[in-house]
Amino acid sequence: MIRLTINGKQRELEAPTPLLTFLERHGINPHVIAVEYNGEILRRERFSEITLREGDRVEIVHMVGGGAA
Amino acid sequence: MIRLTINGKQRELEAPTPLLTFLERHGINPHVIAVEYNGEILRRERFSEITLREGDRVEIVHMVGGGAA
Amino acid sequence: MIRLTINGKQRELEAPTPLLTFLERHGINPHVIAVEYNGEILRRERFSEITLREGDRVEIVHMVGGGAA
Amino acid sequence: MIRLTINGKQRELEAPTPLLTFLERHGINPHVIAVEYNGEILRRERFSEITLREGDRVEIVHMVGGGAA
Amino acid sequence: MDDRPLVIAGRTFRSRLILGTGKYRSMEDMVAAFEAAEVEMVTVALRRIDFDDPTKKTILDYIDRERYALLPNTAGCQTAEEAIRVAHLARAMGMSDWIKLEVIPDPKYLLPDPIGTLDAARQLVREGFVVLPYINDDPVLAKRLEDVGCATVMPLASPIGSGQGMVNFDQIRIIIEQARVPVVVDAGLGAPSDAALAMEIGADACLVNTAVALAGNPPLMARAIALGVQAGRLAFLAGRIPKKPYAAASSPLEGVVR
Amino acid sequence: MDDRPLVIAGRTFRSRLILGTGKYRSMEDMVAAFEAAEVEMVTVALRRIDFDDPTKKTILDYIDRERYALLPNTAGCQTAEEAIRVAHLARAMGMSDWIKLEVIPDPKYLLPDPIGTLDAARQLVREGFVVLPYINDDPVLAKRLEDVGCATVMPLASPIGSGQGMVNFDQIRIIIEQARVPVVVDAGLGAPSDAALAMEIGADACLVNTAVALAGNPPLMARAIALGVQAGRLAFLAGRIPKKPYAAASSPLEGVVR
Amino acid sequence: MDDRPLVIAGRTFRSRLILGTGKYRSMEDMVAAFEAAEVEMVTVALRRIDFDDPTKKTILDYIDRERYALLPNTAGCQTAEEAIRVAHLARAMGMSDWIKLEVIPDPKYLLPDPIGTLDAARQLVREGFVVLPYINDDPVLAKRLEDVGCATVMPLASPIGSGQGMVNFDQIRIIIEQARVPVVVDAGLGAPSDAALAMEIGADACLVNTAVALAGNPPLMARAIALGVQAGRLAFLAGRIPKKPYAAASSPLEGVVR
Amino acid sequence: MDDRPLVIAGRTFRSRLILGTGKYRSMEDMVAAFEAAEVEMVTVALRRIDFDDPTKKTILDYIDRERYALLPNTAGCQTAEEAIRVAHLARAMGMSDWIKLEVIPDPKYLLPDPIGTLDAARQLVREGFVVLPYINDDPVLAKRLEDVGCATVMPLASPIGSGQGMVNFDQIRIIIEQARVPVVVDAGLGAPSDAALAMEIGADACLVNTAVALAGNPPLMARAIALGVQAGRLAFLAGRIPKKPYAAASSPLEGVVR
Repeated sequence: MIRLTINGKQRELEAPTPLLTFLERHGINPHVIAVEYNGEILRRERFSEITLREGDRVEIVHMVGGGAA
Repeated sequence: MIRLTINGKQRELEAPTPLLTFLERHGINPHVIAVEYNGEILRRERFSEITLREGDRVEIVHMVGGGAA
Repeated sequence: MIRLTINGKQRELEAPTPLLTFLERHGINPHVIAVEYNGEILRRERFSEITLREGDRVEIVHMVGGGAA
Repeated sequence: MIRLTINGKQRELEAPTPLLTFLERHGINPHVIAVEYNGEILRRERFSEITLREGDRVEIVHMVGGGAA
Repeated sequence: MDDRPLVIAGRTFRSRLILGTGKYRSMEDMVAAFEAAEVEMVTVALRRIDFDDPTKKTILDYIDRERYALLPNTAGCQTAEEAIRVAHLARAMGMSDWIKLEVIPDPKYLLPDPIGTLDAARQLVREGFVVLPYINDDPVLAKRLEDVGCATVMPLASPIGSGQGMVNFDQIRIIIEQARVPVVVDAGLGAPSDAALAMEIGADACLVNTAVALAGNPPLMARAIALGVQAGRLAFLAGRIPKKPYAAASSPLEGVVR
Repeated sequence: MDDRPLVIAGRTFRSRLILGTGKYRSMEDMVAAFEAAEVEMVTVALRRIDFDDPTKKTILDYIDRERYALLPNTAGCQTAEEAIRVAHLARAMGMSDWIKLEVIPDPKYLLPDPIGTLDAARQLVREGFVVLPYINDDPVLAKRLEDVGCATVMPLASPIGSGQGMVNFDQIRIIIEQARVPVVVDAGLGAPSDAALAMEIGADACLVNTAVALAGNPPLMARAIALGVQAGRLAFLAGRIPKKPYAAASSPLEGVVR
Repeated sequence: MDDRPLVIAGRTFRSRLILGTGKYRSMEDMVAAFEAAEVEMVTVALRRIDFDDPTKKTILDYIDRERYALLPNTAGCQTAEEAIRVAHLARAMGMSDWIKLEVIPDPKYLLPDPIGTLDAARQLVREGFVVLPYINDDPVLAKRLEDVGCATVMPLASPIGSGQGMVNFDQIRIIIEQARVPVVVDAGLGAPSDAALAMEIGADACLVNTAVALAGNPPLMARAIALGVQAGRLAFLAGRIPKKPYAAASSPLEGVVR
Repeated sequence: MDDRPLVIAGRTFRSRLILGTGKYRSMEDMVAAFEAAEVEMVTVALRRIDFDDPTKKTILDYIDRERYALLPNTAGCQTAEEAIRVAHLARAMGMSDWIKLEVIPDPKYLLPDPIGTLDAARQLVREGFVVLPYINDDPVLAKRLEDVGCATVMPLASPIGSGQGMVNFDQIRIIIEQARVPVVVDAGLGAPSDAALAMEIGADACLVNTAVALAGNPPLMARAIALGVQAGRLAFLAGRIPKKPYAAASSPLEGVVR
């Protein structure tokens, strides 16, 4: 059981989990998101290298409707 | 008992009544009003000649606060 | 030699002249004008009945470019 | 004969000249001006210590009518 | 500075502000507003006495007629006939033969009827009334009212009581430019800036009611608007600068320390 | 009515109008304008003495400094550095450590540089100046200047000297709503109605130069604008009526003669 | 989207723009402008033939009457009598019994006479004309003209040829709100934004002349204004958002990266 | 007529309207609006995925990226640092290195911070972004942003979502006059007349969101505003008539029947 922060919320995973696995599990298409992993913004090629571990701080964002402000 | 119209309302008086008496009875100062008696607007000097009778149509107006419209 | 007023100007003609002749002489198409003859506005059918004579007052108008005023 | 720059203009003086003498000579009241002497803005008390010399760069300013810009 | 006073129908006024007497929360507020604004004329309306409650004091019990001239209006009249009848009643009171002529068929925007107003004005002038007609911002109508002998024209700045200010600025300016009688800007003025603007373009006076009566502090607002009228009048006399599309420094351009 | 006085950097002013000293046709006009407007502070600029004609009297020979506080400006400065230098020179005269900060790179519209103004303001405040920055109608910049310790913010109503009035009305209203320091509306005011409008929406004071100096009659216009400022202030305190889209009669609707 | 077409006096128009035919630099420009704007009706004036130069082509030689309906106006008439006479002459040509009624005594601002216009309208309607009166921004006059049977009312946005745009916005909006006949906004429109604004508040059509005829490129401006009319009409049908005093983000507030 | 197309950072656009993607009642409305307006670029925002409801479709499932270029914004960022971080995230998605830069500390009026915007712009340009900064109506700030290499400037017409239209008209005109990069008028446009006006004074494009998304009929309003943009652009190219204070008849003055 590991604890980490994803999009500002405390979350728990059974075990260290590859990022792509985590995304797949949530039905998220890696081609329409951006990931900041412990303060570093990842190029998509690097998603496969990343495994979510205890204490990680992760931002996973996508595009939404917006005009200004 | 006579019936007449004063300011658009049906009113009754015990008997024909001099205008000045009627005004006095209602505590109205004849110097701050205007009277239209059966369609004729009266100069104040003529108030004393007028007696309210059956079927008369009388308008008795005064000044009120007003600016426009 | 007769004198008459056409469109507010004194004009002279050798002799009494049919309206249509006058118009033709000036190259004016009777179908695009209106005529007021001695104060009476003529329907086009009546142009042929009219002869310009001494003292006549005639207005002959056409359409020009205009928008407002 | 010395050369110096006063208010952006080349000027000549017969000899090194005390600032107060220079001002007096031009009829300028030292209490309504400010002086920048070789890049340093002087407190008024120091005017008496200053002598204008060859090559000095001096700004001598006063107040004029002004509102904005 | 010496301004020529306002003269309407031969009567001279030092104050260029006329106040209405409607809508005040209290008669004390109203009187205090008159004093704060130092007005010389106030408008009043005519209404039937309510004989079911005739004892109520009339507005004349509060207004010092030595000090404030009364200008009766024909408020509530929708036709020339009604307005003429009310003018006759007002004159019969023996207080004034001046009449603020209002012929207003429209209940929502309270805009006057140009035709009925001209008809009533023509007759009332003939009968010797001093007629001050309330009109929309129509310069041609203003000239026609002047031509039939009205003492002033009173164009509306914006709808009565709206406080929208000088919405009709452009055509009121034309009315002023063409008028040979005093132009009193009436209705819709909401604040001193509105009154000042009217006076700056050459209006001879302003009439205000709601903006004072319903202000948080009526006497204070009355004073404020009176000052605005004065300010605008002085500016008109002083001659304002033209508006320029670009800037122009007010400090000298030469001698800048560089 | 009892208004709280204007306080800038701990100094109290009874007058809410500041006048500039530029562009007058004569010094006599200028002084008469000060008196007519009863101002307490006037702006001045710094310039090099012209040693080819040094005998000319300086403006200080005309301004009674017992009566009128001087507010030196940095007019003519295009960068923060230039403005800071001029501020230092102004303070060295020993008359004031107040500075009207102007950083204006644009010669055509004379609009200020928000970046240079903030940089200069930050440093001058650190050096103990009382800084009154001239700014465009930018509420966020106004807050930032307030946060670095400026004594006021002075947003421009419209381009300097243009007389266009309160063109930037909407954002100046936001600046006033958000400010915790006095807001002095500066530049472009052309007539009393403009000044009154600025005060009605809650401005603390107005600064005017060209509209007075180049008026047909400067002292009279000074008086007019001072009255406009007062009128607007009183109206702000009195509480104006809201603007309504429709009309509302000021005479009663009941009791009409029909 | 399916808009109901404009119907005036039973006649249907797909185009909501009417163009004037005056002031063009060339007849070719004029015709090209008609085509670019895809108009269906154009106004014309009546004038005396110049017998000192009668050979000059008339405007009818350039206008395809199969394609463009003619709307004769009474331009130049200062009284009801003159306007009625010109209307009779226009009808006598046998091209139309429609008349754009103009009674304009004022040469400087070219503002119409409400009284003369109503008198002439009443008679011309009685005589069977389809009357389209040109009026100032007077909602009560507009109702009266509607009541005597006018086919439209044509309020002026601002003085003819001034290009000032929708100066009379507020009262034109009232005219539209109260009208049961089509409202054609006439005079003073200078650009597509003016025409769009008129249509957005519910005007049924616009009439433009000077803004097209004297534009740098008349056909291009004709196209531009026609698009502006369409844009404004569609916006009226689509239902615009209300104006709000404050801001409201168009991007979501939650989920912001912090 | 042949207009040169809009070019931003070397990319050519036939459409001069950019639409936002926020606030639509449905994605279908949004897509229909894009089609009705024939836009080529739309703005989007970045937000955290909600892992408590991750299945919800993303906006990219609705937008045909072959047809519509994406312009990510930094909406929600209050500082330069936050905006730079969001720009990096946006670029990391590999869809665009363009960024609509918004640094907005003020939640009520959503006005941008000139200082933070310039700081962020300087760095993002250095990092190779195509930067389109959202700014207040400050011509000097606009020049500075241009000088640091921004691809456009995007001044706000009035507060975001307010629909107030071209409140900042005067200073936006100055920005346009001085700009050497395209000027895109952003925020506050409420109707076609607003967009047309912006284009008539020479704006290169308009950005609209709320006015379309919250219109009664979004696709119809999108079409209306697109027509307004076109109309204004054509009018700019055609050359409008100057505004005149007086009237000028469009019908000839000679030859009137009298």
